[in-house]
Order: sequence, then structure tokens, then C-alpha cells
Amino acid sequence: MNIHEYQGREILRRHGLPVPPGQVADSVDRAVAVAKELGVPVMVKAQVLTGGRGKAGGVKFCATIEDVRTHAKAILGMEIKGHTVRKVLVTPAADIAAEFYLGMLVDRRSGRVLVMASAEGGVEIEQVAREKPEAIVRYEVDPRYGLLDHQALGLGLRLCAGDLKKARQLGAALQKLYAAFVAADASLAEINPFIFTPAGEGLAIDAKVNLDDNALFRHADYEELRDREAEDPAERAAREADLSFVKLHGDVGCLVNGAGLAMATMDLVKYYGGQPANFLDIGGSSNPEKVVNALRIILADREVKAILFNIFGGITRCDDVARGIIQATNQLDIRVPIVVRLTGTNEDQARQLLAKTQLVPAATMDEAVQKAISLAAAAA
Amino acid sequence: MNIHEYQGREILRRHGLPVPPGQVADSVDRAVAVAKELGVPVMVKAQVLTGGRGKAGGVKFCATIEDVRTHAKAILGMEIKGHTVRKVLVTPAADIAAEFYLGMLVDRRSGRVLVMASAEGGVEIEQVAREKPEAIVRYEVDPRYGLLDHQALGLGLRLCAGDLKKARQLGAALQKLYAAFVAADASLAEINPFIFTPAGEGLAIDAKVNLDDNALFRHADYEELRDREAEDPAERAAREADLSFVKLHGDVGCLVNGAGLAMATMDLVKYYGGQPANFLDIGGSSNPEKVVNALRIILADREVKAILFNIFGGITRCDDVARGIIQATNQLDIRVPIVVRLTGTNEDQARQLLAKTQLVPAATMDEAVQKAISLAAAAA
Amino acid sequence: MAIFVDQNTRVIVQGITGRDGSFHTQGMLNYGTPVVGGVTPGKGSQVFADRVPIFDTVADAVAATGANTSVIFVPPPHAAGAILEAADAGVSLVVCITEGVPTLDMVRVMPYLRERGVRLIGPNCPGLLAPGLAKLGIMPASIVKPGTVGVVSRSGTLTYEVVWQLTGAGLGQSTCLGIGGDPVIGTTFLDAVEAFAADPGTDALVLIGEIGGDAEERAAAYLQDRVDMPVVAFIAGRTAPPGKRMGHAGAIVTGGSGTAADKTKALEGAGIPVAQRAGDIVPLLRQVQAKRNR
Amino acid sequence: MAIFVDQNTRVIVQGITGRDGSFHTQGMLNYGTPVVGGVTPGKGSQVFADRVPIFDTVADAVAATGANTSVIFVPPPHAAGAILEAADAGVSLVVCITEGVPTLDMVRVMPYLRERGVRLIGPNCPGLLAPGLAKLGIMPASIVKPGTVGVVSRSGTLTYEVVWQLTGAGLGQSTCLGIGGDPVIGTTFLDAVEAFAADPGTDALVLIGEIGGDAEERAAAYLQDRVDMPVVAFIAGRTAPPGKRMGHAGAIVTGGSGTAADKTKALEGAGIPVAQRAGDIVPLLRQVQAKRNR
Repeated sequence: MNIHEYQGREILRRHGLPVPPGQVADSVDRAVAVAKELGVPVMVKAQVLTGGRGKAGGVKFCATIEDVRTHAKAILGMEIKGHTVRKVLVTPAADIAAEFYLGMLVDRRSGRVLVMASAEGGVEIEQVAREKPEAIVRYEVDPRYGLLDHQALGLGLRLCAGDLKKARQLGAALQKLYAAFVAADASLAEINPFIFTPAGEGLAIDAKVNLDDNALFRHADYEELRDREAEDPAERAAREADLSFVKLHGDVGCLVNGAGLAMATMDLVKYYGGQPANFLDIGGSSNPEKVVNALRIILADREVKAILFNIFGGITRCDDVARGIIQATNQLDIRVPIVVRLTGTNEDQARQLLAKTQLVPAATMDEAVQKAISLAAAAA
Repeated sequence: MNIHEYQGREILRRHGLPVPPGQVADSVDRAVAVAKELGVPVMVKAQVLTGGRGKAGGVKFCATIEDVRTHAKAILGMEIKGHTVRKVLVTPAADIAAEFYLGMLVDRRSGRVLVMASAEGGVEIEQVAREKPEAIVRYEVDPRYGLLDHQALGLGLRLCAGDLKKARQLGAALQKLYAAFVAADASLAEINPFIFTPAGEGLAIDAKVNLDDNALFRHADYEELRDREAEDPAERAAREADLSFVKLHGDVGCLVNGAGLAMATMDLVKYYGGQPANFLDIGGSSNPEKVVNALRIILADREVKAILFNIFGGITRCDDVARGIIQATNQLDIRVPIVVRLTGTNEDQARQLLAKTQLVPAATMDEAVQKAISLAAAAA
Repeated sequence: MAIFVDQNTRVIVQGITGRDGSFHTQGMLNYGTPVVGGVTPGKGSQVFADRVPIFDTVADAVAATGANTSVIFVPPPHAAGAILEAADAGVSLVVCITEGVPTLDMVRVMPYLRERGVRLIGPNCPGLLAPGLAKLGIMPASIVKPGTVGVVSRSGTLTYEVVWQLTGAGLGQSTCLGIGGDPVIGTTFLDAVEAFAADPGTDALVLIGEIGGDAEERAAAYLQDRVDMPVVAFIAGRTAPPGKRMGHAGAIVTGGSGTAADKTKALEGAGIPVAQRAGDIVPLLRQVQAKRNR
Repeated sequence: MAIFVDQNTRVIVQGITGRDGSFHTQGMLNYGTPVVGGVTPGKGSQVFADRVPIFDTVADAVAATGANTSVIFVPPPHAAGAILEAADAGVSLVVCITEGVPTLDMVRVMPYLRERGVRLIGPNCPGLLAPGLAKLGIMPASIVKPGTVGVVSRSGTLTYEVVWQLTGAGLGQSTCLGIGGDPVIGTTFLDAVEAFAADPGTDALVLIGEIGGDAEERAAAYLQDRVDMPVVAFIAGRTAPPGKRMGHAGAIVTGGSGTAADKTKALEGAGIPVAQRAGDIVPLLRQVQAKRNR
């Protein structure tokens, strides 16, 4: 789950990181009020769940209250990579003497939290990784001990060439970031930049925190961090129906059991010249309710011209699955052709059941995909 | 540092253990007021920094408010193993269906926190260990992982013969006790008994928590847990002067550098038929101020008839030490003979310095101890 | 023969009385898997399916049955704890089927397993099926057939699809292994490949990868250097958009790495043909086999 | 010869610029100990006593000097961290002089050391002095003399007292080792006894124990079973009242165990004479040696 900068800041602040004050505003007037309270100069920063805000003009320095009014007006409502800006963060503009990147993520290879940090702060770490990989210091944290004092200080000293005072602040920031990462069940946490003011004060200027969806059950309070407005309505509906769904932009709706098979199905649609409309994994048991929810989500997409079920029954009996699909389609107003491929135990009985319906049976993935593509093309 | 039951209860409560309500009272009226607020029946429990309260009559069941008045009156001011009872804890009397002992301490051998628990609750664990050692379950906690869920539940199941509901409560209590132990830097933590009411509710009825003196620097708040009134005045003065001191009941005051040598000196006093008045380690450097403080504490003990310095100089120069001792003795009114044994660098110069004073020099431990004993005997 | 299981495998099931646990334990028993016990706290002394004794703890189960393997069907909040319990009780192989285990739970679990030399398969995986020998997990027994092809995969039903095609083409399997789709898993692609390489009963390999991470790349490097048997691969997710989690917590393309193109390149660079479609795997494998037999 | 140190020992001092650290580093240098570096964060690139380079971190010091041993004079709040840093940097021997380290810090430190195969001496100890070879810590060099008696002790000045008596009687030492008086220490009595037993340069042992714990009892059992050299012992604290901490955090008699009487009984039961007075140690050792030479 991705959360906004202002929410990530709050998590970091709770773990003792030096986050400057600031408030979020959803209107120009509110932004101005916050700026007046803080005193100019301030930064006005678009709160959107995507990167590249700066380049898109979503982050502005405001020397005066008039600036705040002008920029907040321009930024609120702006589209950034398909996301509408509904909120801005207003926060004091800091004098920057030095900028650092401090980040953490779960490293698959080591199975540990990987600290990544760089004195090349303020730019995207991917860019640093490409252009100046030696500028990134990395450290895999042993989960049994956490990020120890000497390790944190050692990283700090490497980042600022032995300046002990700065190194201590950077080390402490990394330890707090690690504590926040673990406590929040994050999958990614970045401070970019972590700055020092000319007076030597360290500040966490930006915050990006992604949370592990699998761990949300133990963070009931995080549900309220979820920005429902910023979510794609279909993805939100899928999440609420406990379906794995990603919206794409094709005309063949895909309904598959299993994530790997769902990806392979999308790939096959593309292989045969079609365009998948989505990724959708309906999970292990295809009970009618889930199928109804899934179909409803896919049908809401007006671009969808044909729907493809690809179910590898495995242990589930295919005749049961077929009955579930038929029951589900009966409950809904189906406006597009549906191709169904069912494989596994009792697949023959399943085919007999489908034969009595409008559903188009198919014996293999390839056949199903090809049929769905031509039906979609015919409907276009 | 030992703390009172009511203070230990507070630490356990903060870590989520089911501690029944209750308040401490330093007068009969206050005890009665607390009992009225809680409602009878209550227990009135002497708060002293020693064991064996029950046998001494310091823990009483009170069915009525009249009982509270009677027992509080009897208990307040009572002497238990040389400790005067100044406070009582008043807490609801619980119906007991089953009693357990839950305890933890740092095990020297494994270097880990050792969980000890027993279904033979309510009696001293030492007695259980002697009479029914198989009734104690033990578990050494790996500090890297803490007390894991399955380990805690497994201990719970062993303690209550597979009763899952009780086992879960016992397991959870052990995990919370471990968390409290670690967070508080305890050296010992006991709940004896942890009970179940007939309704199956688990309650931590008693709490004994000792804190690691070495860790007090990171628990500034614990200083207020220290019961200065309950401390021996000499031991308190020594603690405040940063001296290791234990009061004994002899007539030879001992002033030694190093704990091992101090013990060996006491042993030697006893070996030659004398009685050491104290254990006192003045630590590494014998600066005059420390010596003054140490002498003052020893001289305050009117039983002391002679004082023995046993200093193995090692790296410190003995003439410096001798000067320190002379300076210190000049600042105080010395009413008893002082024997000084100094060994190490420049010990000859030291002896020359001492020769000009009233101080009695000695070349070896044995000589010094024998001289001190006879001087004490002569003064008696 | 097979990897990770043999004639001495003795299995317990953690969460045996749950909905999934009981269903799939029955499936394992039906396949002839030596399931010798089950674990559900509070249900000790009950019996499953008239023949499998249930215990309160894994330690009890291991003590009573001599089990050396555990299959876990425990809900996500307690799955990591179940793995730790199994490792603590001394089993040497743990298969965790549970989907949705928090990643940091797995981060904490891994060193505990390593310290004890315990192999974990999963979590979030279908488990392992060694045709004719044992089934540990949820793979459908109907689609497999004894043979000499090793199959390792990060997904579930896609594995079934491929195994079903292999079996349909008469290519039996030595072991079908689903390692799971999560970012932090016990047995990696590389671990599986090493085990297959050392297994005398395996003479060809099918790798079913997907986007995210670099497990396939690492396996490719190993295969090129050390393994001399026919290998073909398939990578799911060629059309996945970057930054989106495709169902599996591990299936996400981040910062331009972990793409299907990267993986395909690495595999082909190591001389391993990569099928464009799942349906191409069997013909591709036959081709590679034929080339070697010439 | 000696235990724990040899010709290849290369020493760094953590906390070299502190009051105690600088004083005792000078003492170690005076004794000819190969002190090759020091560590004080923020003082990297300074030089101690015109010849010992100072580094910001132990890792830097080890990289630059090839040190394999660290002596720690760091205040209690950071002592455990200093031990971890030394272990992490790859030294194989750490001597921690610091007194007052919280016990649970040591509990956390121990597995870290064990994982890395690092030996720790202390904390709260005078360190080690191998006469004629090296001094690691604060033992006064003036009281020792090269020889073949191994001395191991839980205390500081009491050790000096005994060593001084040995030297005065012409009995030189192979190594004098103070293991420290805390409840959780790196090198135990037993570890020291094992090392002395394996040291060809040691042919007699003096054990200086004290009340608390069962380290002496365990060493006694080992000595009885496995060691064939003259051994005498002394136990401090025979007159200590129970439940009181006698200076050392570890010197406390609890629940009737850890008494001097217990320890004396265990040692004498193992055939090891226990001196009543420190002054009896030398004559007792001569007696045992004479008996064996008959």
C-alpha cells in the first residue's frame, strides 16, 4: 500500500526523525492559512501517489503568501502521471547546506532489510545507481540485532567523509528509519533528501513510505491512511472484494485463478495481438460470489469487449467451477461475450454444462485467448 | 536495586500483565480508605525489601473494614528481618482456583534470561527446587529472538497439563514478563503466585522485581522507586558516594581497593578471630575525597573499634595513596586506631610518610589484619 | 528419485484441523504420503481421518512420531510462528503453503532456520510433489506422472498448467516444486536448481519464473557454469506494467529491474531457451533433448 | 608461552583517548605490547604517543593495521556497542576492561560473539598479562615474572596480591588472567582452565574464585576429569552475608547457592586444595608440586 508524503512524514516523526512542521491542505485558502501560521518562505508540495512531482511542477518554493496562493492554485487539481492532485503539503522551506538520500527496502536476495544511502541526495536513487553507483553505500541489516550503533555511525562517517557531528545525526536517522520501517511493516522507506541546514541541523525533508499489504492485518490504524480518492475505483472495488487486480488499457477482460497463470494469460493475449484489459487473480476457490464481484469490476470497464476465464481447476472440480460461473453470469447483465477455459478434474462435465449457455468454451489457454481476441475485435 | 512489591506491580502493569487494582498506604486511615474504595475483602500486605513477609505475619486477609484497621495497625511499624514496615499494599482478595510461580533471572551459565515456572505457586521457588525439582519448568530465552509464541505456549501447556485456555494466558503472561524484564533491565522478576480465579481469569497477585544497578543510568525514572527510608543509612551514604559498601556487625572497619581483595580481607579478619564491621571497596583510584567519605561512613558505626586499610597499589603509586590517607584523616575526627597496609610501587616512601603519623603501618595483609584485631580488642 | 523428499520422509501437518489443512491432508494421504501426525493446539489427543494423531505442539508431534517434515496450513498472522515452531522442534524440511505472510516476518524467520539447518519451501506456494513418492502441499495429484523432468516454479496454477502439458506429452516428472511468489522465501530458484542438479533421478529441467527480483538470473548463471542437462524456461509477466504488484507480493518490477526481458536475456545468454508461450515449453524441451542426443 | 596471546598478537585500544584508555595504553606500550592502533570516533588521523595511529572506527583500524585483538576502555553505556563493533570488524580477541556494563547488554552481546568465533575477556576485569609477551589491560607489570604458573581470577587487586606473592616466592607466571566479576562474562573460569590445560607453557594453576555462580564448581569437575597438573585454589567471600552484592555484580550468594563453602567442597572433592588465606596459596602450591615430584 502506498501512502502520501504527509502520512509517511507522520510515521517517521513518531519514530523520532527530525521532520519539519507542516500541514496538508485541500484548498488554496487552507494552504494560505497554513503558510501564514508557519511563516514564509514555504514549500507547496503536491500529494500524489506517484513519483516525478518535481518535474511535473508539483513542488514549488513560495517566498511570499502571494506565491502560496498562486502555486497552490496551480498545483491543486493538476494531473501528474494520471493522478489528480487533491492535497498539497505546506512546509517551511529549509536552507540546504548538504543533501543526502536515506532509504531502506527488503532485499530479496539476502532476505534482509537493505539500507541504501548516498551523499547524492535530492535526485532519484535509481539515477544515482545508474550514473554513479559508487556513491551509494549499502548495508544489509541482521534482523536479529537491528542496525547497531557502530554500523549506523560507520555508514554516517562514510556518507560525510568523517564529519563526526553530521555522521552521528545521519547514523541516528538511519537507526530511527530502521525502527520505523520494522514497526510499520514497510516495504520501502525513503527520506530524499535528508538535509543539513547551514547551522548543521539535520532534517528529513521528504518521506516516501510503502507498506506491506500482507501486514495490514496488524496495523488496523493504517486503513485510515488509505487514500480512497486516489485509488482507481476498479482497483479499490477489487481490493475490497479481496481480489488481486491491476487495471490495464486493453479490450480483453481476464479472469484467472492464480497470479502466475494470470500474468501468463495477459502475456498470451498480447502474443496473439490482443490487448489485455486487466490483471485479475480470483484466487484459489472460485466461489460464485467472487466471480460475481470480479465480473462486475471487469464489466464496469467500458473498453472491455470480451471476457476470458482461464481456470486451471487443479483440485477443485471443474463442474463446480462451471456452475459457479453460470450462476454468477445469471446474476449480472452481461453485455460482452465470455470465453471459458476450464481444465482439471471433471472438465468434460464442465464443458457439457457450459454448452447449454451463451458462454464460449475452450479447451486450452491458446484456444481461449485466440477466441477472446477475435470476439473482442468483432465487437469493436 | 531492590524495589517494593507495589512498585514491581506498576512495572508489570505497564507491560500488560493482569495486575489487580490496589494502592499503597502509609497509615491505618489511608489503608482503610483504600479498602473502602476497593471494597472488602482485601489483602493487607507489608511492603518491605525482604522475603518471608507471610511467615512474619506481614500479609493478612481482611474480610471487613474492621479487619483492615486491625491488621494495618499491626503490620505498620512491624519489624521483618530487621526491616521496619512503613507501607502496606491494600489490594482485593482474589478467589484462587489455581496458583503458579512465574519467574525470570539472568542465568550466568548460559548467559541468557532463564524462565522458571511451576504449578506449585504460592511457595518459595527455592523450596520447590529442593523438594520437588521436577515441578519446575525451565527455559533459556535466546536474546536474539525473545520468548517466541510457541515457546511461551509450550511452557503454558506444560504448566497446566494441556488446558489450552489457561496455557494461553500463562504463555502470554510469560511473554509480557520477559518484555518487562528486558525493558526494565531487571536482574530478577517473579510473579508468585500467578493465579486463576474460579472463572478462569489470570491475575498477577504478587510481584518481585530487582533491577540491575549497572543499568540504572538508562532508567532515570527508577531513582524515584528507590526507598531511601528502607535503606541502611550507611549503605545509602556509601551508594551516594559511589562506594561499594555492605554493613556487617563487627568491630574492625575495612577499607579496601577492589571487591575480591575486600572480601578476602573480611575473610582474613574472621580467620584470625576478629569480626569485620563491613565490606567496603573504594575502587580503583584512592583519591582523598573518596577516602574521606569512606572513613566518615565507617566512623559513623559506633561498634567500630579499629580501622584497617588494605590497599594493593598496583599501578597507583603508594606514596600518593599514603598522602591521600593522611590528608583524609587530618580532615576528620578519628577516634579509633587505623592500620594501613600499602603494597605496590613506592611502598617504602609510603611507609616513611606513615611513620610520621598516628597511623599504624603493616607490610602484609596478615600483619595488618592481626594488628587491627588486637587494637580493636584493646579498645573494647 | 526426487529432491527434498525420500523414503524416510515422515510428515506432520500444522493446522491439520483447519479448512484447508484438513482438505489437503486428505489429499496427501490419498496420494500415499506418509502423514504421521498433525498439530492444532488444544486438539491434542484427537485423531484425524481415523489414523493421524493430533498433537498440541510440534515438539510433541515430533517426539511421538519421529516426523522430519512439516507442511503448514496456518493463517498468515501465525504462519511465521508455525515455521519457527517446526524449526525449533527439529524437523529438517518445512513447507509453508500459507499465502499472505508479512514480509518482515519472513525476514525474522530466515536466520532462525539457517542456524538450525532447516530447509523451508514457501511461503505462499503450492508445495512439492514427487510423483509416486510423496505430495507435500496442494498440487493436484491428477496432473503429475513419475519421470525424470524437474519442474521449479514461482507460481501455483501456472505450474499446474505446465506440468499438465508435460504429463500430456508423456514427459513424467522427478519432482514438481513450487517455491512461492513472495519476496523472501526459504528455497530459492537457485537452491532448487542446485538440488535438481545433484539429483540422479532428474535429467531435464523446466524453470517457470516470473517478473520481480533476480532469482532467475542467478539460477541462469549457475546453470551455465555447473549444470549439464537440458533446461528450458518460461517467464510470466512480460506485459506487466512497472511498479504494480501482480498478485504475488514478489511479482513487481521496480526501478527498471526484474523485468521479463532482463530474465529472458539472462537465461538465453546462459544457453537456456525461453518459451514465448506456456504451450511452447514441451516442444522446446523436446528440441533441446533431441539436440543433445544427436 | 601463554594463553590467548602469542607472537602474532596485534592490539588496538578502543577509547584510547579517554583518561583510563590513554593511561593504560601507555602502560601496555611500556611493557612492549604491540599496540598498533587506537579508536576514538572523530579523532581519526590523530596519533597517540607519537606512534599509535588513531582511527574513527574499529573497521578502519583493522583494515589499516591488521589488528586481531582489541582492548576496550569505553564507558559503560557504550561498552557493549564497542564489543560488537570489535567483533564485527573481525578481531578474534576482545578484552573489555569497563566496569558497570548492564548485564542484559552482555546477554545480547554473547551470541553475536559466538556467531563470529570471537573470544571476549571481561567485562569488568583487569585483563591479561603474559609476562614477557604482552599486557592487555591494567594489571601492574611490576608484580609479574615470566614462568609457568597459570593464574585465573574473578577479581582485580586480589589477583595482584596473589601474583605478587607468587613472584615474591620466585614462581613466575605463564599468563595472569582476570576474567571479571560480572554475572555474564565472555571467558569463564572453565574456558580459562581449558586454555591453560592446552598450553605447553603452563605446568601449574592457581584459581582465584569468589562467591556467586557455579563457575568454580564447573572448572573443578573439568580439572578432575581432564587435567593433570598441580592446581590450588582460593575463594574470596567466605564471610559474605547472603543476598548482598559484594562489589562485583556477580558476587552475590542467592538462595543458598554460590557460597564459598559449596565451592570449596567442589574443589576439594576434585582433589584441589583450597587455601584458607591468600598467604597460603604459595606454600600450598609448593606442597602439591613437591608431592607430584616425589
